[in-house]
Amino acid sequence: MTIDTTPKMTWWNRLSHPGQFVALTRPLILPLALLTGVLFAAGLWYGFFSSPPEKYMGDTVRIMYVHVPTAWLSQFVYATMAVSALGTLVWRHPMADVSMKAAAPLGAAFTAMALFTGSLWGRPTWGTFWEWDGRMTSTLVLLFIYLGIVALWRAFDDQLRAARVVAIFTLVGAVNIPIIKFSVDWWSTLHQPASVFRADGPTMPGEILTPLFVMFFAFTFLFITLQLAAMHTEVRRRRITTLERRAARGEA
Amino acid sequence: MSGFISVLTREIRLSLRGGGEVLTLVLFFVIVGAIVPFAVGPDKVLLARIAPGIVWIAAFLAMLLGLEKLFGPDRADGTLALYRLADLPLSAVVGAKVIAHWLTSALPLILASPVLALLLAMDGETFWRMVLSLLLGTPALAGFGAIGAAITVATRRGGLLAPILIAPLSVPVLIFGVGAISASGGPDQAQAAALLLAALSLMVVVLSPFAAALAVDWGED
Amino acid sequence: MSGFISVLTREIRLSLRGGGEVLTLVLFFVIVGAIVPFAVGPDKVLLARIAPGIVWIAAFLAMLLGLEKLFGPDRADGTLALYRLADLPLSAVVGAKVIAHWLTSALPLILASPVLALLLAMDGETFWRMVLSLLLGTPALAGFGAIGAAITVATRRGGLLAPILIAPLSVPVLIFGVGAISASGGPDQAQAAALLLAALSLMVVVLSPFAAALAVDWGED
Amino acid sequence: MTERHVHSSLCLKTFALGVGRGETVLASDIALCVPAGGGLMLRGPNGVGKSTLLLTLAGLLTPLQGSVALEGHDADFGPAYHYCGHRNAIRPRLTAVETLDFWRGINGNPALSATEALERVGLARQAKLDAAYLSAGQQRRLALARLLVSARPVWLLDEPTSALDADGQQLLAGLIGDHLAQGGIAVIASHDAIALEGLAVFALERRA
Amino acid sequence: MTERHVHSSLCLKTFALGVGRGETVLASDIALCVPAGGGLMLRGPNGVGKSTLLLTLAGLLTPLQGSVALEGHDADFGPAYHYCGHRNAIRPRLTAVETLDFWRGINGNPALSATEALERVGLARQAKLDAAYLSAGQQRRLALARLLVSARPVWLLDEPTSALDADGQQLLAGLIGDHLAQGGIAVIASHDAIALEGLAVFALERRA
Amino acid sequence: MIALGAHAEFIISAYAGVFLGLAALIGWTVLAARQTKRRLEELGDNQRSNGSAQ
Ligand code: HEM
Ligand SMILES: Nc1ncnc2c1ncn2[C@@H]1O[C@H](COP(=O)(O)OP(=O)(O)OP(=O)(O)O)[C@@H](O)[C@H]1O
Ligand SMILES: Nc1ncnc2c1ncn2[C@@H]1O[C@H](COP(=O)(O)OP(=O)(O)OP(=O)(O)O)[C@@H](O)[C@H]1O
Ligand SMILES: [Mg+2]
Ligand SMILES: [Mg+2]
Repeated sequence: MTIDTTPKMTWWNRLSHPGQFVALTRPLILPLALLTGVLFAAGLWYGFFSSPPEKYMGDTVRIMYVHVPTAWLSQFVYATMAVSALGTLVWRHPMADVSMKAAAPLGAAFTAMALFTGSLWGRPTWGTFWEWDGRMTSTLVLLFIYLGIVALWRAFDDQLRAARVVAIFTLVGAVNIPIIKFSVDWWSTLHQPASVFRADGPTMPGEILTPLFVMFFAFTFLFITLQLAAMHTEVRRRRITTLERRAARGEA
Repeated sequence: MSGFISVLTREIRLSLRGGGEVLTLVLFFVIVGAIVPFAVGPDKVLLARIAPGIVWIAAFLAMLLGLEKLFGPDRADGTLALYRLADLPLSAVVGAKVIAHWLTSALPLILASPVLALLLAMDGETFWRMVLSLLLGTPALAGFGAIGAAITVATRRGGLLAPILIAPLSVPVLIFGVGAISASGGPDQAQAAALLLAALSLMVVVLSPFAAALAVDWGED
Repeated sequence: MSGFISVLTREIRLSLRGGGEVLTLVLFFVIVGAIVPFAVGPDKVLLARIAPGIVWIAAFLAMLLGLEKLFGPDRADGTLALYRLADLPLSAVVGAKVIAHWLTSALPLILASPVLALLLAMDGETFWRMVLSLLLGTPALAGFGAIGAAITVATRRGGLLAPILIAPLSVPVLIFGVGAISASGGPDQAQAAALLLAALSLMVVVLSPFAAALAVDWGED
Repeated sequence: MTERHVHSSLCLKTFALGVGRGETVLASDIALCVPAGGGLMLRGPNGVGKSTLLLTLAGLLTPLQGSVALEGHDADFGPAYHYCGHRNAIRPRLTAVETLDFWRGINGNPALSATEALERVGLARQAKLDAAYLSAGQQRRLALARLLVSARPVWLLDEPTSALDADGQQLLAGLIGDHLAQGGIAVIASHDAIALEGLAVFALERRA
Repeated sequence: MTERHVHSSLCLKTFALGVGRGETVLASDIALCVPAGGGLMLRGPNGVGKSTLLLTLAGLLTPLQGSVALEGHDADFGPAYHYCGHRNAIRPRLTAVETLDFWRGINGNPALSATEALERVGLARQAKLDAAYLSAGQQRRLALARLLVSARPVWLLDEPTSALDADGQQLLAGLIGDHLAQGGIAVIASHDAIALEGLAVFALERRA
Repeated sequence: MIALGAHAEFIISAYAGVFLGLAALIGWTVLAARQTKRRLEELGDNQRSNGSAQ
């Protein structure tokens, strides 16, 4: 890291120092957590008490309030990881590694939830838990990529080395995911003309949009909170590794 | 250039002297093709319909088998560290390895594919489309394989990690590969798939040596 | 006995350490199963029909890819030579390794098989037959695998010789395994296949440690 | 160590032994006799067959001619040979102490505990470290510690000094000295000198 | 060797170099300066960080602090470092001569031919043998021959004497001597003595 | 609470599943944070900020 002395860059320098980063961002966690809690409460209230059943799907539309935010996050988290990967490779930002590592399990979890809620939604609307439909399938592939990244992180002993290698894979994945998405859509229409009914045709009424947006922000803020907390933990974990190695070698 | 040839000949030599490595791949390829009829029963129409898919799955899995050897032994005996000090850029070394990998693990499969075509009751025209599709698509698999192998070599465990990393990435190759064989979508679609496959292969083959070289360089210690 | 436990715990430790070999294995199994639909198309009836074959091929492959690690690293670092001088008979060492191999590479697959069943649109009854079939058949694969790995390591060929040796041997396992799942031949045939599978497994598991130990003993230098 | 590790009547003998690789005879008509408490240094230029001879003594290679016998050894005590070769038999992802515990488990005749053995070879501080992270000399020390966790009368050491520092060489001489003093036998192939009195020397020569 | 291999103005320098593994610093503030024709011995107990320092000099590990520079080296000549470590980078199923030809191909700046290099290290007779069948010392000689087939100004040798017989040690000293005489640089980590005049010594010490 | 119509079980299980998933995620994050903090204290970390070296 080159030392930049211009005053307006100091926050960047401070953020790139792990200890400083923790000190700077730790006070954010509690407010973020509270905000997330309020948003969830509001979202659930809107979702169950103030929004009517939808005219085609009935009450199952309420699954949307958890399905769409998680599905959206499944992609947003990957974008976060890809940007962090660039941060690792191009700018060599020390916190980028940490962010990349913290995001992977979160992304996997949100993707799994999107799949779960999607298939529970699919049963009453399409009559099946699983269909090899383009969007569902590419989400499944995304889950595999996430899990692969988690496995890759765990396979390395030295997390600093791991970061750069994982960053390469994350970026290769980032280039490839649009191609996968395209190919899967192409594939599903190739073999099976669209026979599935999709809800995204009619524009949604406001009573449905409100809870959707509130839940959407709730999930996003939850991700931000968890991501920050996980980053702090990871910083500490690295410190522990250093201290343990040092202890093993008999230095105080 | 002469360095590139050196790596290429070394790799090919090593895999030809290995005694039956190529044979193993071919055997595996054929076994996968032969097992499926047992699973689905002797329905020829059905077999012919899923034949393109089976061929591609068999080829894909067979290429996964050889991945471990791409960088693993070189790492273990210290050769990989010396590659990083070689005059030849690491990406060229990896490029030569990718080519050798394709020559020793994809080409034999393509040569053996008539056997599979026979077992799966493929007709003549489909057979030729299959050969073309394999020719166009396997380079992409080799390239992805190299990336996977390079990324996992520093973890010193190899085995199944590389396959699980690259299998999701290879989905487009499978889809377009099968699309380029099967006639169900009409000849236009088969041709479009073949073109997409070729484009994908080209991109992967050109970029993978650099990505893999970066991974090797940064992962090693 | 305590020596046997030592080998067992060492092997299990090695495969659990350093983050989820087992996770990788399970992922591999599921990914292979999930990738097949891309090749054969999203037709659920068809998928359900070839599901037994897919499951067995995925399991076979997952176990095959782990074989290299059975004796390869032990040979490379000199451990194998020391096993031959150990108090514990070599066949007991190999036996412990076979058990550990099954525990760490077959059992997780069986536990993960529900996911595959869901993806491949398997019905409940078929699912249970699949679990049974895997339980009965994978020990034979582990045993054959050990023999193959031992012969490979003895000939210093490494890599893919083991698969080539055991692939033909494993064909009956795969065929009976698939037979024990698929209902195409009626319940009687499935049951007969399951029985044959059990008999095969029993025989292989009992004999393979001795055969593999012999191969290791004769081959090492 | 306990009483039974004193093997006063032992004698490692070879009868017209011929050793080699494949069909190539490297040395023939070797008649060795190493009594209890005796140490033998194998010397000779690179590629002459020292390692081959050691492997043959250990029973890991079959003799091309003649035979090897360990007289006075009771087979009930289990295998008699400890072999320590070029390769250290150390696996990544097991700590030093786990590695030793494993060998102690399968080699029988337990002597020192793993921790004691590590202390003896100067690795007490590295006990919980992944064994692959040890330096070359530390790995060699770990390999030597393996000889200490199970008692066996005959030690066959192939270039045991390699990668050891001055301190380590002394340690090695001490270990071998103790072993011989207890009535053990040691055959050592090495190009370095070992600071121990009274070692016999057997020089292998290149065949014409 | 040809003219251009004489590197009279070379100098290998380190500036406040700190080396280590992961985040553990093993040695810091190392300020070395090895001029053309100079040889440097690294000494120190097992596990002190000699191999780590050599790897860092070679650029195979990144320095934790400071930097390494080879002054006076023209980058057009290609990489400047030959590293020869614990592992010999020898693959089964390639003969000795094929192995060398391969390294000659990818390392650039060809000097001796593979056969000449084999002769120089005393392996002429084993040229067509599978390299994995060579004895430990012969494999080490083959690894040294790799340094001869492509000319590079700086040799970094990690325990090059291991497994070498007396003859081999002399050979090694001769090779290093010739290399230094031509204006090369050598940094050698070894516990053994090397029979060469005028080698500087850098002793690494265990950190408190 | 309102009636959830014919497919109540799907809605409830979707929400329950997501709730469990989120609870697990939060629990895991908190637990990991606690553990690392405790371990750091055990090791007697001298850096107040709990950051990494230097
Ligand atoms: C396992 C099954 C499913 C998966 C993996 C899945 C995945 C996704 C994904 C990735 C998105 C895109 C989110 C974004 O815009 O960024 C999405 C959006 C959406 N999904 Fe699903 N989905 C599944 C099942 C369903 C079902 C069964 C329905 C309804 C019948 C449904 C309705 C919607 C709606 C309404 C949206 C938002 C509107 C849109 O972006 O077009 N999904 N889903
Ligand atoms: N890959 C690695 N990861 C982490 N630590 C390592 C690694 N390799 C070695 N170490 C540690 O670094 C220290 C120095 O090792 P190094 O190999 O440099 O020592 P050395 O001076 O060469 O010793 P020797 O004389 O035994 O060869 C050792 O204490 C070792 O435990
Ligand atoms: N596995 C093998 N197969 C065939 N020949 C071999 C094998 N290993 C070694 N040789 C040959 O046997 C001869 C003796 O090798 P050996 O390893 O016994 O020598 P050594 O005396 O130990 O030498 P060093 O001092 O170099 O260790 C060598 O010439 C070598 O080429
Ligand atoms: Mg030897
Ligand atoms: Mg060293």
